Amino acid sequence: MHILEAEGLTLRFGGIRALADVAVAVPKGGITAIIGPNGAGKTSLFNAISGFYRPERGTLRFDGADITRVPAHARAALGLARTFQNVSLFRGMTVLDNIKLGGHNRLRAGALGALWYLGRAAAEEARLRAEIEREVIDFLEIDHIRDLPIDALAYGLQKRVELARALAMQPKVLMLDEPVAGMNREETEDMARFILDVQEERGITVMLVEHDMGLVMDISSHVVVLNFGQVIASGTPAEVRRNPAVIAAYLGERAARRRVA
Amino acid sequence: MSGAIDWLLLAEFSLVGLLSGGVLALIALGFVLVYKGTRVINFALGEFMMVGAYLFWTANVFLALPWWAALALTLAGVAALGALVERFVLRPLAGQPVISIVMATIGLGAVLHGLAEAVWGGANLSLPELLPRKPLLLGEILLPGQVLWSFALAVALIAAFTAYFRWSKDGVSMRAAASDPVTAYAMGIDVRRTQRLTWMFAGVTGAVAGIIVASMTSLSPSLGTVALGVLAVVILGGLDSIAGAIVAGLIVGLLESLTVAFVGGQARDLVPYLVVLVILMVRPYGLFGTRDIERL
Amino acid sequence: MTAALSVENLEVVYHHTIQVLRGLSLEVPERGIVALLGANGAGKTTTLKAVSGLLPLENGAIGGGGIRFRGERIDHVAPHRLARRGIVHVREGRRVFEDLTVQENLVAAANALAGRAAQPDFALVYGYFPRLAERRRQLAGYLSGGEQQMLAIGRALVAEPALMLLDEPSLGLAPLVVEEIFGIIARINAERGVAMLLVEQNAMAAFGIAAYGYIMESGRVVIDGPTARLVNDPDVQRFYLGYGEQTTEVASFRDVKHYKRRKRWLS
Amino acid sequence: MRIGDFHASYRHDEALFDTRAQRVWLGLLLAALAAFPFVGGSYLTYLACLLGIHLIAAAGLNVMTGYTGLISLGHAAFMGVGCYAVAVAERAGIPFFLALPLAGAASAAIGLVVGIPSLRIKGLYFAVATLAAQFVLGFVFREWESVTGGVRGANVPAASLFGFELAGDRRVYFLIAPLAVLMLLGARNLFRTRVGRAFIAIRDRDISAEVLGISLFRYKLAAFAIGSFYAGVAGGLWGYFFRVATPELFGLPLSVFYLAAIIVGGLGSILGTILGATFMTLIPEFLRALVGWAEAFGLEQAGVYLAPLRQVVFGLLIVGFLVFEPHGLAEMWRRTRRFFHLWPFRT
Amino acid sequence: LHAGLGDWVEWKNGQGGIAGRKLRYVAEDSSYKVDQSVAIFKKIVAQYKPPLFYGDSTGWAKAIAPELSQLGSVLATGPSFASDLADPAKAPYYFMPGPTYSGQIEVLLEYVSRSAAGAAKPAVAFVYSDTEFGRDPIASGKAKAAKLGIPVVLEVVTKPGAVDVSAEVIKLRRAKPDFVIFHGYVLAPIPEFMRQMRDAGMNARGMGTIYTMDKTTIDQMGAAGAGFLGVMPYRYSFDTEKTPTMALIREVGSRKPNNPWQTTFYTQGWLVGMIFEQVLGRTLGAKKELTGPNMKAALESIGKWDTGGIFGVPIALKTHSIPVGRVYLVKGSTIVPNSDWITIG
Ligand SMILES: Nc1ncnc2c1ncn2[C@@H]1O[C@H](COP(=O)(O)OP(=O)(O)OP(=O)(O)O)[C@@H](O)[C@H]1O
Ligand SMILES: Nc1ncnc2c1ncn2[C@@H]1O[C@H](COP(=O)(O)OP(=O)(O)OP(=O)(O)O)[C@@H](O)[C@H]1O
Ligand SMILES: [Mg+2]
Ligand SMILES: [Mg+2]
Repeated sequence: MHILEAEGLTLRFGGIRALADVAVAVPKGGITAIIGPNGAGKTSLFNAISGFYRPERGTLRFDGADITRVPAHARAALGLARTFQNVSLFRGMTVLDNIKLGGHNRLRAGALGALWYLGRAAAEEARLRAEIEREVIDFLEIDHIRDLPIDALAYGLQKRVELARALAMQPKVLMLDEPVAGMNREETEDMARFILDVQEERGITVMLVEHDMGLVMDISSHVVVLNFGQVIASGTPAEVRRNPAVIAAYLGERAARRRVA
Repeated sequence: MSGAIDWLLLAEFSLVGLLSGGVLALIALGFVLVYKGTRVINFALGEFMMVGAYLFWTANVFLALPWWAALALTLAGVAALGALVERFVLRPLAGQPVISIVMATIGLGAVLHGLAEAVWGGANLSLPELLPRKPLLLGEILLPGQVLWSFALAVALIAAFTAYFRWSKDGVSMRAAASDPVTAYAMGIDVRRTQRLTWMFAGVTGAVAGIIVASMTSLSPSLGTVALGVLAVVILGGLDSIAGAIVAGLIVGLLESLTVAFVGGQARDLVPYLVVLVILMVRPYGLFGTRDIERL
Repeated sequence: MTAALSVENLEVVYHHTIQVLRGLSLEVPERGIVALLGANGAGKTTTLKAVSGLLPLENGAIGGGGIRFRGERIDHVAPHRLARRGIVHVREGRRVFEDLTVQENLVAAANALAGRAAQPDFALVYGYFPRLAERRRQLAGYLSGGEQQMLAIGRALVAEPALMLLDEPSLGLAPLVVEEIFGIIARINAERGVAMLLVEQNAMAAFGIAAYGYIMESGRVVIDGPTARLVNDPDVQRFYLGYGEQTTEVASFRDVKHYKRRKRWLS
Repeated sequence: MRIGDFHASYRHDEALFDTRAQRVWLGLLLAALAAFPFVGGSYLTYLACLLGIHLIAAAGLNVMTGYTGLISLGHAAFMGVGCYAVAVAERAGIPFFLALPLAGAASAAIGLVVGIPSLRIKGLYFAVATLAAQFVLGFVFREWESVTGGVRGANVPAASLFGFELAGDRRVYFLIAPLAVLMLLGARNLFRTRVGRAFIAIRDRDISAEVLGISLFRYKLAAFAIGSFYAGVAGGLWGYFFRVATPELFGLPLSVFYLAAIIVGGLGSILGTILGATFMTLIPEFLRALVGWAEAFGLEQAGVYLAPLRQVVFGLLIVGFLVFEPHGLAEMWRRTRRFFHLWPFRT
Repeated sequence: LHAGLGDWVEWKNGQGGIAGRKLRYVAEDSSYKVDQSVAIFKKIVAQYKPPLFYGDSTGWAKAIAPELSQLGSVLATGPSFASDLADPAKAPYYFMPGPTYSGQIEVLLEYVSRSAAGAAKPAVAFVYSDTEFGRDPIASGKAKAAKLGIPVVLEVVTKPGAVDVSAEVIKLRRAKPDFVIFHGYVLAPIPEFMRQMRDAGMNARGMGTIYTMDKTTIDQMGAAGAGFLGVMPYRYSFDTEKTPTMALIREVGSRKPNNPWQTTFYTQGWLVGMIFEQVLGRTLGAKKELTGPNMKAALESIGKWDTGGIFGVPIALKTHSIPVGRVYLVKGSTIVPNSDWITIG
């Protein structure tokens, strides 16, 4: 069963075709990796799915419903969460508030209630706080940095906070754009462990854009390869790795050969 | 009245309006230069204009120097002022949010305004005419001389600056420094120098505009308020587009003239602003402004 | 022979309060490539910023120790002067001038030649990176990640550096491009004799081209040595190369997930 | 000495005034506010009223500009809307406790309209666009004579409650001060909830906020509505206080005054709003004292230079603050406080 | 102004004060900001309890009007000649030291009307600023023109500091007025208007109101000012007709260095002092308290009062204003009377 299906997505910037008739089907509950050369359109695909870019053509189905015309913020409310290639945390807030922001759509307080902070507004804030502490902060082991401003965090921790914020959204599909870029082996292992837990224990479908082939090949169940905005291959990691087109456009001989499991 | 005369009137208003956009473009240029070099709107531009005009008055009227010597002195003076401002206000603020820097220029404006009033007094002074007044008669249509000449001056200055930014190495360095100062340093660009240069240019164009405006009206510490009205021109053209300044200047000049003609002087500021706002809704970075690259 | 770069007991503090480097020492020989590895937040970027003089621009300050370039102290030289003397920093995250074209980015970098007799040699850059030549008139902001990295390195080349500081050149790049860029870095080093200090997370790639390596942790160096020796160090193998317990093979990420390991070098 | 905060529950951790000491201080503060006009004398009461109005308006601007990042150069015009609204409401016989919310609502409604371009126009372009709002509203104040009295302005009758006229500074004080306290508290509360977080997220990076589920349309407009509601109430109070509404009162200089107040105080900080507005309200007093001394020391002409001097000092203070304390008075306060761990307020 | 009133107080105290009492003059600068000037007013009233107050702008006058009525102990005045301030019913404790702006326009229109030799009355155009100052007298001015049978061919509204007036001049050129009445400006953009009108070959005459007609301002106009006409309620300090008060003003004023002649403001300050003297003298003379109503009565009792030459005719303050003025002509570098004293309404 597919939780997310894209059909014929086409997106152009001036003369550049970022996406050309892209069709992707994401199986529910798995880890789907999107790989491809720089500028192939991976981030653009994520942007199109999360509603930040409006494709010229194509349809998007999510969890059985057509979401092609749904605005970005409403897609998030439906259960599409993501992290960003260039960390995009809110620097004016503490770590905790950043994570709380993920719970935004599950709260109901309006501006008036917020002004007086009485009754429901206060109660739901407290509930959200408890839930975040339990399910996100403890899980990702970031309790010690809760009250720090974002600027004080090392890059790896920032990425983890981004993941925390996305998890606080209680998503059905989690899209991770280069979650381990700039991390060394050890930190990558930590992140891999979180991603696997999210998928296996919480049943959240994961989509992953990543250039670390070690990670992609080890943890994903399904790989889609983009090049020049087009899908050039898809299948299991093992299939994709042997595909000559993928090797020529993306992997290169060395990476393809390395560590054949 | 017959239809024919109405057309003539319309043509006259339009032409005068278009041309008087020259002064607007000249002032707008001052805004654009600073924005291009530092990504800030210089709300003290009006006061730069005012100080420039006062310096010119002092040299030309008070000290009775010939106009070219007075002009040279004035330009040197405002360039120095620009450099000082860069050194003591803008440089320490590097890295602060834009709004803080904008506010600092507002504060700077107040300081210059106050100082000018303390030094030269609050009364109105008048400057001699610099631009030839001889009007040009096109049939029935009369084009005031100073309007024509200020238009020509604006076009010339704008062309010069466009070329400078596009092709000179300093111009490219200035743009690079504005785009990412830290990297610019790492590439061997003396960012302080480029920023100082930016503010010196701003002072110089401001002073030229100020002298022209003051010679058309009168010189008082509040001369600078005209600059605020020109912001409509600047955003219409695009904050960082030099060529946009002239095009938008023409458009707004035309709009103002037609507003005066058919609506009334009380709406003179308003109509252009509203039109600009509508255009901006369609083109959020003005007609020629570079759009920010927004990628996630 | 003096080293191209030598850093002795460097201490760096941000905002007068946050100490990041605590007595770091390292050396880059003339014409050599040296790799600098370390966890996130160890202070690698900070080290490079200290060398290239960018530190004060980010509210950091050198609190102790010294930096020498070809024997001369350079701790308090302004960054643009350092660039003009041949120390060029390719910053983390590419940092191209987005609203300048590719060609203008190179022209801007030619500022580093001020005071030198040399003329900027753009053809050289386009020779190493033919892809940039095709995109000469395009705004750099719209280049792909790999192209931007190429531009960043190309920009540094225009400056005819004696010492290049490269901060994670492989960050976010496709495997093929990483290979290509590392190849070019090695070529630049070999053909033009540029000394390089290379900060990298991709330890495998870094060890592939560097002769000597430093591994840092919390602001100081914990292991260093010729790369040939480092690749055989069991700790390096486990934490930087990803070898599994008891094996000399890279472990699968699936296998490492259920036990948590924390490496801490005692020093 | 307090070494750390220990909290029994998350709810407690989220409380605004969480220790007994803080509550005691708060009580004392309120008592002092209530006693002020009886102790302070008429001129100080006048100043306190003015400050109350400035506080409310500045808090509104800080919600828009400091927290949400929408730079507004038209705040004074929104105040004007509130002031005229009160004038009109009083003419229609509506009592002040309805007229003030109405003033806020009228201003908020207009704020919504002005806020719409913010969805497409960003940064400094938008700041200039709000300048258009300043000019347009000024134009309306001048030209819509039947309602605003045109350039001559409109008079505002005194607020009255059951026939008891709230005329004179001391009585108006008791209208202004409680409202100011309440509205500041409201603004503070806002940022403990999802609404406030959404605002800050939009300020920091609106496009990623949207992808995270925040409707830019709704929240940018909400920020405008709240900010201009505050301005409207402040404007209404202004009307009851000065009893007159003329177009030139609500011009660009006043907008700039508020911007200066929140920047000097600290953007995105309620404490900053309080400190900044207080500071800006007191500058003229300070200057007057300065000139007084100068004259006392025989500088007869000091008075003549007061006007330019005031400008220079105003400008220098702003520039100086930005250069030496870019995060505003609030940050200065926090730093001082770090020395005194004992201090009972949590920020 | 400050100088005028200050010098008067000094001089008067030198003469022994009013009814044996010394005067104290407290001054503060408000930089023409309404909230500032209101604040100053409140502070000075609270601190010194003065019987008389000289304030600044129209905005100030309006803002304190309710306060003033309520206080009932201060008599205030200011440089604003806005028509609705001169209304003893609405603003009982406010008066103005000259004719209202409407009055000034009426004087000009009277002059225009009288200047017509033949039957056809000359055409006028109004050019005024989009401010309260500018708009104040326009409606009544038009009514007056209609009454006198003077055609008003054009009305032009501009910003107060307008820079570019070429479009407006086009309109003026087409409308062909004989007189152009400027109001609501001090100086700019009047000279540019005049210059452009000359450039365009028009020979309409420009006319101005009190604050334009100060010598300093006229000097600034330079060549463009030649032939300019304007209404002025007071004599100039350099007036060739010698009068006692003007002589005194000249003498006191020129005690300061570099002060060969005095400005309109100076004269106005002096005049205000004299009116205050009358009010105080009359109130205290009648052995009454210095309360608002008493001072108001005293003020209104001033009639047929000879100012010693500031005005060419005796004046009254019944209406809380002084409806007198005459038209002056700019001739070379000086300003000469060009009409008799005209009393309005
Ligand atoms: N907002 C935009 N405006 C113009 N062009 C864009 C925009 N966003 C993306 N592009 C272009 O679309 C193409 C695809 O970009 P995208 O960011 O999707 O690549 P990617 O596959 O994520 O690459 P990388 O691996 O480097 O992150 C690129 O050529 C890029 O320059
Ligand atoms: N401008 C700054 N102000 C304050 N702290 C900073 C600043 N820059 C870096 N730091 C802090 O200094 C520490 C070292 O940072 P640095 O960027 O040098 O690490 P790094 O080794 O390059 O890490 P990474 O692998 O993430 O690039 C980090 O904890 C970081 O938070
Ligand atoms: Mg990408
Ligand atoms: Mg780094």
